[in-house]
Amino acid sequence: MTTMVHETQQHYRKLIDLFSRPGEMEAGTLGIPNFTRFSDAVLATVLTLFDNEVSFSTIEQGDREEFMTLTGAKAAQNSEADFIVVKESELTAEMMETMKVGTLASPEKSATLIIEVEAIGSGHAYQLQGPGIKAVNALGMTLDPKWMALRDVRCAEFPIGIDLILVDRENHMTVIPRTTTVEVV
Amino acid sequence: MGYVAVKGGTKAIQASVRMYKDKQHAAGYEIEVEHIKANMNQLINQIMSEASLYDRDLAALSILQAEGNMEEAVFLLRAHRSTLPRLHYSTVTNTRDMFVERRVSASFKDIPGGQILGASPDFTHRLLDDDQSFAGNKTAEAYTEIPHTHALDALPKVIDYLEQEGLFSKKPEDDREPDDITKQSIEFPSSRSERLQSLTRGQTGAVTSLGYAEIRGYGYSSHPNIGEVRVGQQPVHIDPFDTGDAYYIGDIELTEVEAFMPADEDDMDDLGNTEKTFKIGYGLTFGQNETKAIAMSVLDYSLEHPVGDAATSDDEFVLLHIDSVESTGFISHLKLPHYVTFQSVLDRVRQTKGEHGQ
Amino acid sequence: MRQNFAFLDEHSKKEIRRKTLKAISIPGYQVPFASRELPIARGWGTGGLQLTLSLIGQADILKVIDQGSDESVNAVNIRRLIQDTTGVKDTIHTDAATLIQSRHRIPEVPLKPYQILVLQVPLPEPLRPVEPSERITKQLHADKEYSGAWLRLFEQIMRYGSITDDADYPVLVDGRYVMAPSPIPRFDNPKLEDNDGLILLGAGREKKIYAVPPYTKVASLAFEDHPFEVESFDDVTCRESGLTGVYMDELIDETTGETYYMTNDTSYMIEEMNKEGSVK
Amino acid sequence: MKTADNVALCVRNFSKHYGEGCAYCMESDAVLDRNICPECGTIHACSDISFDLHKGEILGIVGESGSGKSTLMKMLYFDQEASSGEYHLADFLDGEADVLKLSSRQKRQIRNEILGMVYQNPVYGLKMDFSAISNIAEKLIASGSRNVGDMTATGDHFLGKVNIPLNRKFDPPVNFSGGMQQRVQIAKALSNYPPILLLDEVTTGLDLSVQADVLELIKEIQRELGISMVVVSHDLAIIRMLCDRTMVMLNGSVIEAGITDQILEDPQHAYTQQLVYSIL
Repeated sequence: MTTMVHETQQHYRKLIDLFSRPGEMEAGTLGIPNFTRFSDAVLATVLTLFDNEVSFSTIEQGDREEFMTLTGAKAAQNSEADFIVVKESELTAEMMETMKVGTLASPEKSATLIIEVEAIGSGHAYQLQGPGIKAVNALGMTLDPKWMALRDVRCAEFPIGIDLILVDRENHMTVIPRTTTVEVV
Repeated sequence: MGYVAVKGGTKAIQASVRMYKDKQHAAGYEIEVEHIKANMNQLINQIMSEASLYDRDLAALSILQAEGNMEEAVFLLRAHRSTLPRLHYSTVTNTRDMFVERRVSASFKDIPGGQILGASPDFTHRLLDDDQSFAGNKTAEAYTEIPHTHALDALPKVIDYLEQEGLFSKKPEDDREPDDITKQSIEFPSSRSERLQSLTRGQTGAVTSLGYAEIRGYGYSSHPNIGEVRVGQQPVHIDPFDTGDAYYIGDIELTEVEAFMPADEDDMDDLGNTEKTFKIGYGLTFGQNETKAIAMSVLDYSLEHPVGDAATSDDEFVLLHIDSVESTGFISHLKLPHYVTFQSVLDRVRQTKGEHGQ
Repeated sequence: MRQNFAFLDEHSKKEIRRKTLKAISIPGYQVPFASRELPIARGWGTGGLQLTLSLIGQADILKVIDQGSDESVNAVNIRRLIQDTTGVKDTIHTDAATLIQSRHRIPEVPLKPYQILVLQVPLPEPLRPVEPSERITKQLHADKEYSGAWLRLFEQIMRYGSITDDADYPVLVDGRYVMAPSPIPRFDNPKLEDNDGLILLGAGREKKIYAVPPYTKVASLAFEDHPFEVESFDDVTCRESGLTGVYMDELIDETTGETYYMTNDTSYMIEEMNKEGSVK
Repeated sequence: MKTADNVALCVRNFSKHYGEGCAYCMESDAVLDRNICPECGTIHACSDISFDLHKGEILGIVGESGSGKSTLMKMLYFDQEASSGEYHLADFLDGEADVLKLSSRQKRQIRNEILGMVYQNPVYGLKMDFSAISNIAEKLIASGSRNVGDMTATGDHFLGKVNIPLNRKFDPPVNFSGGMQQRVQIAKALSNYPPILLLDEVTTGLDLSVQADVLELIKEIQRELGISMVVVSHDLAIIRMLCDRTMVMLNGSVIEAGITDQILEDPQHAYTQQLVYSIL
């Protein structure tokens, strides 16, 4: 119990740094056995943010049950979920188009997308600008730019939008909040 | 070697806390938590209700620690509440299952199941009694149970009678999960569950005063009829595995009030006439807190059926100002140092004097 | 009684953490949160304290100040509660701290990357002076309708010849949200912009969390021909240290009856006085 | 769809109903009891209204209370949401967007920048406790001005135009007579030179001599600034004096529309005939 308290605190602080500084990279770790198909950093993020007050969606039954057992979170449709945990290969345009983006009055009632990609640090060259970025941050990532284009559509009328937590197989993490302007170079 | 920070603040605080504790014990009379629990039931009831934590032992401890200061005692319990994880939610409980210890109706002379006066200070004479003959009277006649026509845990409700007469249209049961203001802050316009939860946690004096204003002339401005006040033990169950097999975990004492308000029917009849009907204001508190529960029922009604510009019809006005911890905290914070902001005020005042002098 | 690490139970922390991440993603927007009661009174810093307790870990080095001072009674009290429930180390040195909780000041020493400054907020709604109702101010933010905030300043100019707002002077964050920066003096407003560190603001009684991420545009509201002005300490020198150009406390010499000034940020003053070749 | 070159504002099939509606009353040719559905009780405040406001013209809408003319006006200014229909403005994206589909923020922007509104009751259009000059500045601030000198100059200009003595510009409208309040409201609505001005029963409740002043003022402004206007009134005499073209409304529908003089000379609908004869 004590270790979980401290582990989730440390993971949260990484998330705080990443949300504050979009496009920077940190490595996530986890001290408990991982029975999901996702990398340890994904599971650590789930354990840090989920509890019985949140809803989430994920594609595979086994992962869903594991997340529910570990955190008490409720499973929900993509369009209702507070969090969507997904591998890049499982992303669909429909998912991107229907996930919650909040309202002008309550923009926080939006979904956070936790996407596992092949690699962060290599792949397509993205350039990020916006709050939290001094000038421009360069980010290499295998995520297909078509998903970023769909994300841009959902983030068109700020403050409405979605926030992305990206994690790769090697447990590298980065965050792209709705404020970030993303270009593919 | 160099300059070092003075530790004035730390020392001053330590000394202040020490003095406060010493003062508590100066006279040498110590009482135990058990004494409070045994002798100060009404205070415990009020504190549990405002703290929204049902625990007689902790409430008694909080009273002792707070030297009997209501706001402090409530504050201690609320702070303690923040450290407790939410392990389970109870299943929906129905006050028809209450084991009734006291119930009165102001609206009818007699009611099905009978009026049950129970234990109440209502008809004591408020004469200071320095030999405590009232409290300590051991020679009084033994209390004999009056036989009832109904089991005490299956008493009908007065509201049923009005409904049978067609004078009250019951709303369909709504077992949706209520909004919980301790998990999400209230957003306005508020939902009824948010209102009821705020009101039942409200400071007793604040809820009573606002309820009084509502019926005295600033809102409904009329006399509600108390259909029923009941006080009793309410069984609580949990269903941790969602199997439908609920486990009994204990009883809590509750006060429940249903107040009848004559009002216009929402819908016109076929001929386009408006009919009079009864609407209900609802009050429910932890412990025996009858005045608060009645005032709560008045405010539940006033917020459900707002009129004009009455403050008691404005959910933001009522709900955001009745919480004991919030109001006492903000008022008392005014004595904290504010010299940085005051320097900023001085700067502006001097500036405008300069502008006008030019 | 048994205590949790950092007082709050883990569910409460998770809720605060989720809301904090949203706040960083929507700079200047007040995210509603449930707000727990703490062992110090509402209005005495419970918003900031909840943020700090949700953030803090064993590796942190903590600094707590109130009115610019590490030794203000309220700062001492808050620091004591945090340390009693976490056992973390503390410091008075801004650049040595990983986590700083402050009431009414941003330290004179600039924040560094990855440092977090938590500000305590009594009244988070910058539009409250023009609109008492929460449901209406929420809609005004949604519609980016801030004429009321500017109009208030305009009316002050009409009435007094200049803007009379003192501390807690409203700012526009990243061109979108008008935000109350907490009752910091206007002197500190410029430090909000393009900061290297993260600034989090917490209002416990009003149940709101909001944030200014690093490198974010933050402009104090003003007119082209009535620019924003900070408090003026142009002609004064700190009697203790000889420092100038810092926020000062105004004090009265009990023996001479004369007004004198002293650096408000006490730890900064000591650091400067201990530097070789300092003014004094 | 897009507005034609000479059209400032274009409305198609505007409807507003209170209630769910039913299969019967949602048919376009349903016979209603006045404007209430006999089947489901839904009130059809406005049914299927279409019209164009030409650039530089004054369009009158006349009808008794309950005819739907005020509801129509509120929908044009987004004070009420239309149940269905389309709404285009030449000055917003060249008239290409249906502005009913926009977010509340964008609608607010159109209110602030493209429309001006003068309400029957000045309480809705003015901040009664702020100075007259600040009231005008409010509209200027909302439409983007951030220069105090420019705003006071514009304010003086328009207050002069509506004959408010400049020595009273710092007084709040609460101290003004009804006619003066109405003139301040007009000055405010005009101050950012909006291409479209909406006037809702602006002379109702004023003394006859004051009425004449206000009407004269409206005509003069229209001649001078070429602003397109929609004037709503129950009083055909006012419509005759101001409007180039007129629509007659009854029970939520437009029953007759055309050149004002023609309608007055040769009213077609029985209700219009009744109206016209009553003023002759």
